[in-house]
Amino acid sequence: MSPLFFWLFSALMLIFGTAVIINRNPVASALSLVVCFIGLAALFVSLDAFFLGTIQVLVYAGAVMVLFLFIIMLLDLRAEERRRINFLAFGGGAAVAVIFFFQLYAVINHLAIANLPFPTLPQARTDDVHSVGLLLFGNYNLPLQVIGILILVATIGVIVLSKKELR
Amino acid sequence: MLLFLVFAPLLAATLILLGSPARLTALFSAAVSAAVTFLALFLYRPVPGGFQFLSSFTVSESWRIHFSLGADGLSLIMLLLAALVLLCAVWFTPPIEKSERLFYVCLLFVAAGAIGAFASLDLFFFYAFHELALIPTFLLIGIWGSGNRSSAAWKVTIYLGVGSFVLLLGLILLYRSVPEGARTFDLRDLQTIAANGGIAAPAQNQIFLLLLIGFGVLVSLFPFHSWAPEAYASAPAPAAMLHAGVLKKFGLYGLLRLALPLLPQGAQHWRTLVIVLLLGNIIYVGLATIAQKRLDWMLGYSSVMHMGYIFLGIASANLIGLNGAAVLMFAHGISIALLFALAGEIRRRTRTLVFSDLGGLGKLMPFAGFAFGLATFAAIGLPGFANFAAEVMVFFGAFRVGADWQGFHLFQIATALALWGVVISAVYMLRAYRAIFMGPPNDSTLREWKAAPDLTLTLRWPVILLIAATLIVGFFPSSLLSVLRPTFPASLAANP
Amino acid sequence: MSTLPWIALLLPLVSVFVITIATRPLRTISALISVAAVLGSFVCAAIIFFQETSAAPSFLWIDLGSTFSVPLGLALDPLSRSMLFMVTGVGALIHIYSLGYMGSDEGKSRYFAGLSLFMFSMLGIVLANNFVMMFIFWELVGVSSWLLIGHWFERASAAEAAKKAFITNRIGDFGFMLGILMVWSATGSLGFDGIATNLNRLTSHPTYLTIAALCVFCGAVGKSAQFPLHVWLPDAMEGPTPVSALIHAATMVAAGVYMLVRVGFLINASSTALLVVAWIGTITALLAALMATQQDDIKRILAYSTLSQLGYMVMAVGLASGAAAMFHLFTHAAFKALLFLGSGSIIYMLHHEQNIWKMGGLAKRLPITFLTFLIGTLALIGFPGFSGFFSKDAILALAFQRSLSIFVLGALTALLTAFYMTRLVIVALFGRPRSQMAAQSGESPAVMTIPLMLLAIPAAIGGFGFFAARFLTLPNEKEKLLVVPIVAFGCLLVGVLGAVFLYRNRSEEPISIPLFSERFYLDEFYAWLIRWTEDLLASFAGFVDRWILDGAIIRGLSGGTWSGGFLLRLLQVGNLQAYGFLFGLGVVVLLYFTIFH
Amino acid sequence: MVTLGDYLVVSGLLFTIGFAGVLLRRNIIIIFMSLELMLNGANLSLVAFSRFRLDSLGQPNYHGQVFVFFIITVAAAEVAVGLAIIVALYRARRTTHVEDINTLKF
Amino acid sequence: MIPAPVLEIAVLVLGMILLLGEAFAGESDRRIFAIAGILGLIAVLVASFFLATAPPSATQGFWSFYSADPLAIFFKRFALVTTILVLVMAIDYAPAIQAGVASATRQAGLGEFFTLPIFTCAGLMWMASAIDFVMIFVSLELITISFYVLVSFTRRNPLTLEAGVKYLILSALSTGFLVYGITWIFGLTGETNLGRIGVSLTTANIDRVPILFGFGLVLVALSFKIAAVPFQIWVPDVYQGAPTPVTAFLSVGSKAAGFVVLLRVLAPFLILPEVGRLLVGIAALTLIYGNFAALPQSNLKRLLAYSSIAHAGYVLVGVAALSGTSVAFYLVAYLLMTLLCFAVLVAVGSSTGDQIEDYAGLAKRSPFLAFALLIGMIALAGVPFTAGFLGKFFIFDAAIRQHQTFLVVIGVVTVGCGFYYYLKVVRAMYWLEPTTSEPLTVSALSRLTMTGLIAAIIILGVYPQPILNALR
Repeated sequence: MSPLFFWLFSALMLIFGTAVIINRNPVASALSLVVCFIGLAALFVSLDAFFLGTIQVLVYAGAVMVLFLFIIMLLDLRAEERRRINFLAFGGGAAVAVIFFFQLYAVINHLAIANLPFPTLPQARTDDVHSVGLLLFGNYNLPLQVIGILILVATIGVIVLSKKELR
Repeated sequence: MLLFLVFAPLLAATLILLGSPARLTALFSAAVSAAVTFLALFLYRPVPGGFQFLSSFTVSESWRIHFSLGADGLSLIMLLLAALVLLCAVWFTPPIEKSERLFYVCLLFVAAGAIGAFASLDLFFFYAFHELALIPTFLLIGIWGSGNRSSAAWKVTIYLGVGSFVLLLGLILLYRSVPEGARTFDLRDLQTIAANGGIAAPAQNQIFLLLLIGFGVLVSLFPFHSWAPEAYASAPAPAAMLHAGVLKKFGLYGLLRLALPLLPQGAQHWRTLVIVLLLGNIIYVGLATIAQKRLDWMLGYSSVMHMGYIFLGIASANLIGLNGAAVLMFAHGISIALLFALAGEIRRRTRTLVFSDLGGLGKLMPFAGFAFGLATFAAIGLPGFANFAAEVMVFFGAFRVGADWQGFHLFQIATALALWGVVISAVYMLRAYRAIFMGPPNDSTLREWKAAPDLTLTLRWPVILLIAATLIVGFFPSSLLSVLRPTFPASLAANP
Repeated sequence: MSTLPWIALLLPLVSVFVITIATRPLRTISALISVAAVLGSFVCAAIIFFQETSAAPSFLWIDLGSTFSVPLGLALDPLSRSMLFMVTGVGALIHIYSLGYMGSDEGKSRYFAGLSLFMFSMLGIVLANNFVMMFIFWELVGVSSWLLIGHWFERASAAEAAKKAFITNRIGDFGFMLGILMVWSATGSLGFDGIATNLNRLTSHPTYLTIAALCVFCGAVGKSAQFPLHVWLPDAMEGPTPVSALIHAATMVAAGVYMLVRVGFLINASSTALLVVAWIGTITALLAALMATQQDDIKRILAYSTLSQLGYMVMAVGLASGAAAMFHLFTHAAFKALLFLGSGSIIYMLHHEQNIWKMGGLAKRLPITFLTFLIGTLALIGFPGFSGFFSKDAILALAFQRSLSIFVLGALTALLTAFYMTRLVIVALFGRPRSQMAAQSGESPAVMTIPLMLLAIPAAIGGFGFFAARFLTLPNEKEKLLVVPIVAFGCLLVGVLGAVFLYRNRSEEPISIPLFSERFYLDEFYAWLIRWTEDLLASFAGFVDRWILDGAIIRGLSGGTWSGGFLLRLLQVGNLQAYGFLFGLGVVVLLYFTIFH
Repeated sequence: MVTLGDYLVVSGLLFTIGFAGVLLRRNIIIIFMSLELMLNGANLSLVAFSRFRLDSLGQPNYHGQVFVFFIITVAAAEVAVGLAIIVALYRARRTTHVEDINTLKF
Repeated sequence: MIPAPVLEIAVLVLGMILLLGEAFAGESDRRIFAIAGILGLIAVLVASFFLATAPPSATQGFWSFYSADPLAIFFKRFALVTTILVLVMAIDYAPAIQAGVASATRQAGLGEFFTLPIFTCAGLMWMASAIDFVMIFVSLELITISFYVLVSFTRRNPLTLEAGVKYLILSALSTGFLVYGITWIFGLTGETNLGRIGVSLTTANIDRVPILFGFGLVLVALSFKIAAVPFQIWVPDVYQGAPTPVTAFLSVGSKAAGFVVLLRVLAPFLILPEVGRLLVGIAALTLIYGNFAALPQSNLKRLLAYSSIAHAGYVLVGVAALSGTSVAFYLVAYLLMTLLCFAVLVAVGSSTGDQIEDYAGLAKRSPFLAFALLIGMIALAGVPFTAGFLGKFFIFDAAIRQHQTFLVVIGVVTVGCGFYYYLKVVRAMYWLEPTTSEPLTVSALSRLTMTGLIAAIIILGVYPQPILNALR
């Protein structure tokens, strides 16, 4: 695992993540988000989580972001016209975010295992798709069923909420 | 029997809600209640050995809450007071224009709360029953009140609500102060435990303070009294009668029933505080009473002031003082109910209770004047009325505490000041009587009051009933004292 | 054991109840019931007096076992028996007199109920054998006096006077009750006998004893209208005249003196207390006499003379002679009742005119009244041979022995008494009529004159030992001092002649001493005192309670809570971004307190 | 060598960026995207923990990865419903701007 | 004897049958589905009294996610009762739904509105049993997502949509923190099962700071669910904007589920002293905020929202005092009285309005509704002989037992505030004159339900033992 790989994709992810919240144009934000997710998928891969990396690309960068773009297009959202920035709100929000990060950073600093070097896996390691799948359908059967219901409910909800109005 | 007493008003209220004629039903139930109370009083055997007419149902095993009723002399006297005043209050209710049913229902609920509290042997229900009256009082003042009724209703409700939660904390602490396994809300068991020293002294101090504040708010102990004058001034007469006459005695009853027997050391510890506060009631509130310019406010303040005497009796914690306090509760209940009833009738006729607008009513309403005069005498503690007998006992009881040759100590000074309070109450009551009934009638208003006839014959009966009650007790205080004998243990006789 | 005393006591009470409950609308019947009751009591009293019954059953009024009990028992010693006889006798006469005087009054039933209540209370005081029982009736006397003074309650002055009388009495009662408590807590007894037995417990603590005795004396100061609580008595003349005669002259005000005599053993035990009592009596006697000289209202003059005579009695008590006090009490009762009824007769016939300057020449128009009134006056000023002479002489003789200054002031008072009474007689009864009514008046009806004549007898001869001794233990003077009657008679002559000289044929007041006519400005001073102490305190307390305790603190708390809620509510601005910010802030703060605090 | 701390810091930064987006942006759709960033920041931490904290057999702790799977699924469903609501809002109000939806307050 | 997990399955099956039926129902009256749903849920409720004893929790597999202990069973029933009552309300609310869901046919949308709560109910029931963070997460999200839909259901109403969006964003935000918090806890302990987390917290030598960090973030999300300060900020707006039955569901079901999870999550973490302190702080703030901010309210629905925050405060006092019984009892009382109030709100609000002044003279227009609301209000205020009082009684007792003097003092003060704002409604109903004299009609079912609720409030206020026994 090369540090270069890590830092590269980290930077990619963070830069485009920042772009998401900086861009004035929603389309640009959405596209930045796609890139960000791809960077994230790469980091998953760097952690030997190939299955999740794939899912990340397929579900997030693929399906979810398409949905976002689709909606943005549907609503025909252009770049936001400049509104007066409420500096108080902006400053407050930024301050909260920064403080939160420093708290987080302090916690990580405090963490004994933070300096854990990258452990090597034994040669006889199982395939991660296999392992995750086994767990998912075996041990995690109940949550999986619940997720199924969740998706059913979401489906119904989306239908109810966006059924066309007839006048 | 007690079950019947507790549930009769509730039953009547339900019937009224279901459509039976309101006044008739209320009157009937009140009359039956009064009759049953007399029967109970008659059947009661004043022998030592606790409560009689017992009945008990378990409500919560894990908390040892039982719905248990029972009465001894003290509770019987309070029940008698409640029944009498309820009867008179219902009787005295003028025709109600809006929501007549609701009015009687509220009245009956207030009474049921008082009766239930006095008959309960379980602290939980003792407390809960008192609270039963809270919302009806709010409605009574709010809907049918006069003057600044809105503010009065809020104040009394929130004040009493908070006060009773303080009381609740005290009761919970009391419950918790007993070692695990013996915990109970049953008064009798708690008495046994307390008698065996089951409640530690520091805990007693804590609990007594909470109970004092909680009960104090309910009884309008200085400085927690400011709800009372306004509430009584605004309340419709029957509500004021019931509340000031009966319900307010709950707090004092609680102190007599709980605080003293269960927490003797706590009572000892806070004695000085109690004395200071009760003198606040007698002197400070007494003076404030003099300053009042309206009858309703004045009566409200006077009812606050008189609580000081009862507290004095309780604080003295000896046989004389406690008996005095108990009789005074009864006496004051009757007299203040009578005063509020008459004030309400006067207000109905003259549309004002401001002293400077009134005068010479004695000519127009001789019976009202006569009755008010008797009530005035009762209120200022003249012989012949129950108040006198009770106050005498209170004074004797209090004066004796810690008396020696060196001079006046706490209780002696308190008694002297309380005696001065008698002068104060004479001043304001007589000023009021002078302003309302005596002197030349005010010409401009007299014309309007031509339509102010004296009390009708129907209304005279409850007045006579109340007067008779206070006179009988005043002439023969032993009638109550003999009933009370088992309540206060003879061991108190040894108290200084 | 005899129930007769109880019957005597309770008959008037029965009358009260009967009148109040049943016969209120039937005025004449009410009056007759009341008269019957008092006559009944009088008969009983007479039997008791002559048969010397000495015991009556007693009851426990309050019974708390061994701890505390208040008995209702009757004391039937010579003192109370003769007092009983006197009170019922005078009372009966005045009841009868009232039949005439109040004949057409609207509130006759109420009046007679009040009289009966008064008789009941007064008899109770006389018969009480313990402090609490005495206090009970003591208070009841106050009530009945309130009722009777305020009989004509539509009159503002009557209403005020009634209130004043009651409250002033209450102030005295405050001390009385305190004294009772002190005595009780020391001796453990309420009954007079018990206290007397245990008196040694008190005498060993002289300060305590003095204070207790003086507290008890406070009661008498109020009831017997001694300085400084005397102000109610003159005002009490607003009541109907028979009332003034009965209670503000003959009996009720005497209750204070009677009580002092009853508990004489207590006061005698403390020399300081005795001194105070004597001086209070002396001051009262003198001040009242001075005030009387400048009054124009016939009843007020008599009222001040009553004050003055009460001062003599208290003085006698203070000089440790209950017998002398009682002697004067008895003679005074007779002649003062006589005087008041006489003045009532005048007032009645003059259609309630009370100003002596509007009278004149009445001696011819009301001969019986005049004669009896004259007898009363002579008795009052202590003309030798008349009853007042003997009793006043007894007191002055005492004073002469004990304290010369008191004696001098007492003699001065006697002089003044002669002066103002002569003034009254000359102005009101002699000379020429100075008003229409005075000129046309006739004699009162027989129902009023007969009591006058009956009362004139004891007023005239009551002082002679052969008569008085039947009723009283007369004070036995060790050595007859000739100087005392001589000085007294000298004073009398000076007073009478001075008045004759000044007032003969006058139609208006020749001298004006505002200090006296305005009663030393004491009423004004009290009004001022009350305004600046009690009323001020009351307004202050009322203000604090309404605006500070309730207004500022209670309402402030509730208002503060409400405003707090209002401010908190403003957090809910509706903007999602603000919500996000608050959420984030919440997270940061929560983490801070979780981890870093 | 890349340590667990590095991963945690990076994922924390991603989470914070998302958080900041929620706090700072006023377009609801972008806020919604930022929420996705936050979830993904959490996911990265989870995977990192699962990779760095091997189980007794020396295998990655796959439980963490399963959790990530659940999170992704839930997020997808949430996005679907959320976008439906936003669309409905836009239809009713013609706006996706948070400052325009403040009728409910106080 | 029925195994516990069958209950959820039964509820799900019921929901699906109704959903399918709805699809083929054509133009028939959709209220029949609500009735069917109610009956079905009642059947499940009855069945819940005949459960087989559950096996002890396992280290893996089904029983490591799912617990059927008394607490779980209790809150399953709680969820069922809530849902039944919400459905009853929903029937009365149908006209407003029809007006709010613009669609082709009159009945459109109703079927979904009646069936979604059933799925939510299943989520609530799972949540009651969840003993693993993964399970907690998925069932919580099931509930949340169904509430997204329900809150914005009447999408023609801009207020509803506004509420929906606010709920969506803030809820998603809290989900983010939940996930991140779970991540940290997982990272430190390597476990998601609460029992095993507890074990590793006691045995292993673990960094306390990161654990607390994770716990804090989880607490953020749970506080959001139970509407505890400082994460209560969404409550008033969302409660006011959402369709009334949904508000009721949200304020009872969602909150109760949040408390169950809180109780379960707290159990392993209580060995950390900071946790107790934190809870006390949150409870105090919640009490103060909820009660104080309710004082100036003039909208009844919003008032109930603040009151819901306030009651969360009381329950948190119970939580901080570690008294599961008192928490459970309080929640039951809260269920009864809140749903009673909302039931009246549905009956009155749809025709008159939600402002308190709209309730002026209700006693004249409909004595029954006024009485019902009176009982509801005084129960919420904590007047004896109502379940609300006993709830407060047990809570205060627990707090006193734990010597939480501070909380007790605040509790007493806030009870005073409560008297004010609850009685404000009573005042409107009884003192003030009605603006219209138009009488209100109440459907028989609602009347029956309200009567039942009133009876339950009073019976539990006198005889609490059934609830106390159920938690043994």
